[in-house]
Amino acid sequence: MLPLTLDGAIARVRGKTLVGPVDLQIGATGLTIVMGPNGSGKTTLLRLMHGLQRVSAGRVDWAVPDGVARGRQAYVFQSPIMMRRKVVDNIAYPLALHGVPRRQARSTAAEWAARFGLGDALERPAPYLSGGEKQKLALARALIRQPEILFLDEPCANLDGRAIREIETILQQARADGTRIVMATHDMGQARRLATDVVFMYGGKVHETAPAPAFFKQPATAEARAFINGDIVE
Amino acid sequence: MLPLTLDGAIARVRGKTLVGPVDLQIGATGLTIVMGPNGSGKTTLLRLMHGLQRVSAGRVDWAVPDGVARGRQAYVFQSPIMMRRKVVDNIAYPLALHGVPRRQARSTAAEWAARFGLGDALERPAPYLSGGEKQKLALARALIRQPEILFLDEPCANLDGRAIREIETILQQARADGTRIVMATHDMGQARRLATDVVFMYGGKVHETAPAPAFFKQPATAEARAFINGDIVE
Amino acid sequence: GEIRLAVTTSFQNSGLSDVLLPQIKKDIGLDVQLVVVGTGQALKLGEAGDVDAILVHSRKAEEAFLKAGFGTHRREIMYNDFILIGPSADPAKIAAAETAASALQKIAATKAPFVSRGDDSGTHKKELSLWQAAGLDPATFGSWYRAAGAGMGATLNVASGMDAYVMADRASWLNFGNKGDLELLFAGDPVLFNQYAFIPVNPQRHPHVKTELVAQLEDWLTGETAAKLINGYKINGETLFTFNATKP
Amino acid sequence: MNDIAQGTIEAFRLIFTLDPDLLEIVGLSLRVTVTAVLIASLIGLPLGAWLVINRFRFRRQTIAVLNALMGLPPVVVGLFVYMMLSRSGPFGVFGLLFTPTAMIIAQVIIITPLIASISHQTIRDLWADYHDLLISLNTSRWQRITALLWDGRRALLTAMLAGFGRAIGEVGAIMIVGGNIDHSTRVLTTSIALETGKGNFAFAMGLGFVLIALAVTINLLMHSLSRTERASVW
Amino acid sequence: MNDIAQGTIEAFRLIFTLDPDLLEIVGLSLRVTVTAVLIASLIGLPLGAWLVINRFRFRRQTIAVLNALMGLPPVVVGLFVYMMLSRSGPFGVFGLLFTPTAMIIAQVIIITPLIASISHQTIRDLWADYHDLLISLNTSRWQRITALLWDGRRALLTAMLAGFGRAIGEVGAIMIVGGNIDHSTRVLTTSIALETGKGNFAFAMGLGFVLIALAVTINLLMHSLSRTERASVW
Ligand SMILES: Nc1ncnc2c1ncn2[C@@H]1O[C@H](COP(=O)(O)OP(=O)(O)OP(=O)(O)O)[C@@H](O)[C@H]1O
Ligand SMILES: Nc1ncnc2c1ncn2[C@@H]1O[C@H](COP(=O)(O)OP(=O)(O)OP(=O)(O)O)[C@@H](O)[C@H]1O
Ligand SMILES: [Mg+2]
Ligand SMILES: [Mg+2]
Ligand SMILES: O=S(=O)([O-])[O-]
Repeated sequence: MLPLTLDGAIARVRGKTLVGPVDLQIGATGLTIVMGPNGSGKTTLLRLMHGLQRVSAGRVDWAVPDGVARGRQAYVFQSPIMMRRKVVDNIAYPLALHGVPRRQARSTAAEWAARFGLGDALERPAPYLSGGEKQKLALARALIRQPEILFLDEPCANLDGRAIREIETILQQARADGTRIVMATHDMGQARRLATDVVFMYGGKVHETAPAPAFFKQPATAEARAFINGDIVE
Repeated sequence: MLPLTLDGAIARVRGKTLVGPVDLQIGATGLTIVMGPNGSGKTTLLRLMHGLQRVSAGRVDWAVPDGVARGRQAYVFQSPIMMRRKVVDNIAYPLALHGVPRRQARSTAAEWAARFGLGDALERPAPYLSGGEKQKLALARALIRQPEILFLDEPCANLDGRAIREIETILQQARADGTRIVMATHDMGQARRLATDVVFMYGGKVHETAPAPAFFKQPATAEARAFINGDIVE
Repeated sequence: GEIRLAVTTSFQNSGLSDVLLPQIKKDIGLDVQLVVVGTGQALKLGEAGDVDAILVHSRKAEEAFLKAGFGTHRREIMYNDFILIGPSADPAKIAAAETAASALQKIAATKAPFVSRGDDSGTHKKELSLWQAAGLDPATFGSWYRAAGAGMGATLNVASGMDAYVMADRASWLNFGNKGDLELLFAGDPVLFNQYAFIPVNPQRHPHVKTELVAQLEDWLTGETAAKLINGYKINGETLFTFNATKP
Repeated sequence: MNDIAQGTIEAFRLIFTLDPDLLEIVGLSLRVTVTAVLIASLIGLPLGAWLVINRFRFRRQTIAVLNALMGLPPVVVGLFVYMMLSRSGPFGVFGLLFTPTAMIIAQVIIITPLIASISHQTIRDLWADYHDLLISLNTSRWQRITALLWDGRRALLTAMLAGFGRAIGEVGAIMIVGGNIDHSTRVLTTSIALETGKGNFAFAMGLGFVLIALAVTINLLMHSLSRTERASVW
Repeated sequence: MNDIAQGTIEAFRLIFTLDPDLLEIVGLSLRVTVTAVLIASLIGLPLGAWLVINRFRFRRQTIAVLNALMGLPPVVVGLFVYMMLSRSGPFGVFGLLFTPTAMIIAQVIIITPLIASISHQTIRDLWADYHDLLISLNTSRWQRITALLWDGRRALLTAMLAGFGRAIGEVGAIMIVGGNIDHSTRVLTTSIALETGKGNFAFAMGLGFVLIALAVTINLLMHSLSRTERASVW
């Protein structure tokens, strides 16, 4: 279904342009990290690609028909969305949607929960989880579908050091198994560890795109340089 | 109103102990960082101190009557709570509660918003802010009351590098002005930069407390050691 | 001034009030506010002093009302008559009956559906007395006898919906719009006479009632203008009411 | 006043002597109303959800009209159903007029907009939570509706109970289409109207108290059932 | 059937000839109902909010009873108000029986539980969002109630409109306490009942259509007003 091509894509809400115009291609392989200051449009860009944000102008195209593409993606939201169900039922939900019998869906979900350190929480109502546990649930729920492309919006923001490491391993594994990953993060260390290429957002526009090594060594723009150093970006 | 003394304090929900028993004293000065793996009870501990979580057993006592203490605290939640109002009205709300006239409350709120980089967002509905902008709003709303003690639950999780630095400066400033800060974070760098002392949570209990330098140099327990190294804590 | 008069649904449905009230207003400047309720409720309203007078057609209940001291006196104003209505096919052949009693006997014999008011109103009480006169007891009837428990209009609607026999006062029937397949089949037996009477509420019990105005109204209702209007009131060319008030 | 006292006594007498006429009337009231509520819920609940998840041209207007239909005057509904079911009406051949079925039809028409409207409002808030997730998971319309109805089921109970309340207390419509025929279509409300017309205020009040007691009992029952459920499922 | 067509024609005739009797009746209907809705909202909305924010011993039971009271049979309410206002009742001296005031009182009793109940449900969801924040800000009860009512105002409109619908279509109670006196207490619903009793179905239907048109207009009006508001305030 890849590459994903954005061609002059603009996200506009009530007359206000949030992001764009964006020209960008997400190729078939790699792990793209989206970086940029708060409010620069990372979330909006990911939502635009995933089809959650309406394209006000320009185009967002998959290599396959849209309907096909929609079924093969997964998305982890910046603030995890918990269904008012038990943890196991939350994780099993995408399987249930695909008609997997309840018993089997639940047992698969239990395995995934265990991989993300939620093994003890299976029967607890998801809305009562701790912040980090919610992020883990969201990750498990996204990965259980074994999507071809996975969008992650700061998925490790509330995780402890060990969990971050474990999840990075799982993500590397998924990538090795052929899942294309596009991820927004503020964690510079994580970006360095995972990225093959970087999209740097600034003021609602894609300000710079580059392969990761080049970006981290020598960003092309002053803004990206300042950003990497944690300086004031103006 | 300090010290705050927890004496065998337990938080129990529907028969399940989330945190405790906790014996802990938060002295008059310093900046306490609460650390620990996901689900170890950091949030619950902070809520217990702030009075948001009912004390099921034991005691949580201020040096002043509870009623007085309640008015002098502020809390920044792990997932920021946005009132369905404009940004400026969100930040002005605590002032409005204290009977500050609307016009004055809004202008003070505008100043605080600017300090947190929300100067452009004043008239936007708060629920539509980006993840990082929401956290900034929550911080501004908490600090505008100039509380004597400020609880922060991973307030920088979604912030970019520059914002983190700026907010750390604001927090140091507040501390210099006499605000006692208790903060949960997963960001080891931030903990090192800010902490005067550390509370390490593990499995719903306070596992270790220590002055910051000692804790980061040589944690007393194996679990804290593993945690600092991002190792598997078991 | 204005006074309140409790009347029964059959009186209101006749449409006579639309003729009388404007004339009363013109002649003696009185606003008569009609409170239209069931017979029992009308008597209750008088009893409680919530209206200044009542106009009903249920002699026994009226006498009990007076006896208990709720009213000052009873003044007969006019009468009309009850009629038997039924499906135009007339399966019980009551159109050929000699008397009301025999008509009812025919209905009972064929067990053709019959709808009763079933609400203890003046009309209902009359109907029960007719069954008794025919030597029959509705309590023993089967499901062909249906007690609707409703006002005259609602009961006629039920009868029209079920193609059933029903007893009504002539005025209600003539003014009734939802006739469906129903027809007037039997009338004219003197036992079907339906007397309306006016009873002022007793000011000794309820000092606030407007006795003066009520007296004016009573005078007017028993006077010549009223006589002319009542006797002259026609629907489809038929006279409905006969004025029979006597000068005091 | 006195009638109220007498009414209370009358109510107790009726209930404790298990007056057979009363039992018949109460039984029919319940049968008609419960059936109507079930049918109306089957239509109204999904309709409410459907209106939430679909964006179409005259959506706001449709919702406004639905809200307005909450105020369908019962007498008009009664008349309408009467005309439909009357011998000379289009459904006359079924001979439904003056049967409990006719009363059920009238009640369904009256309470479906109410149930749909309250359910719409309830579901709307849940959809605000779930929207991104369910869109992201590429759910079909029907899957969205079922997820929302299922996870909102406890709140939807209020919608059903509101419908029940409205239906069991209704008199204008069922008087017209049921005819209040003794031993056939007489229910509590029509009996109350009848006794009121007869001037038997105490007896009418007594029946009224029975009706209110019935409604309160059913509500308490449903609430405690749904609470039990909360403890076990969650 | 034919009556329905004739009713439609009748409705148009009534509206377009501005029949003065109709105008008087519509005017009174609106006056009575709008007044009743305002009074009931003044009681019901804060009551609903109050029930949300307070935890007391028989809270659930109170809410269940409130829900049950949504089903207060109008005839019983009518009877009750009649007994209170009757000359031989406790408030007889005020001479309110058979006046619009009496009708307002009856409608207020009927719709207050409905408004309180729907408002309770609406506010409950908002409170789930706001709870932690408002507790943390040490708000008084009254401050909580006002914040919830204000921020939930658009949703609360549904509660008020439901009350309006119920009240404008109600006939059982106002027939008893108003008496349906021509040029004094005759409103749309009582006129419809009257015409139905005369078997004038077409005319009754015509009035019914007028009533429904009225309700739809008011709902559209309120919805578009509240939408305007959304654009400007937010
Ligand atoms: N209301 C509740 N009901 C049941 N369990 C709860 C509830 N609230 C919290 N928990 C559980 O209590 C434990 C401690 O939660 P808490 O939120 O305090 O963790 P935390 O240390 O803040 O974690 P994180 O770093 O992920 O935010 C978690 O396992 C959580 O699932
Ligand atoms: N629905 C909306 N209406 C108005 N403005 C919006 C809306 N959604 C987002 N915005 C604004 O658009 C800008 C980009 O938002 P976005 O969430 O994409 O930022 P981000 O890069 O993800 O930020 P963060 O790092 O804080 O998550 C922000 O300034 C935000 O306030
Ligand atoms: Mg974002
Ligand atoms: Mg936490
Ligand atoms: O006048 S009646 O109450 O019999 O209609």
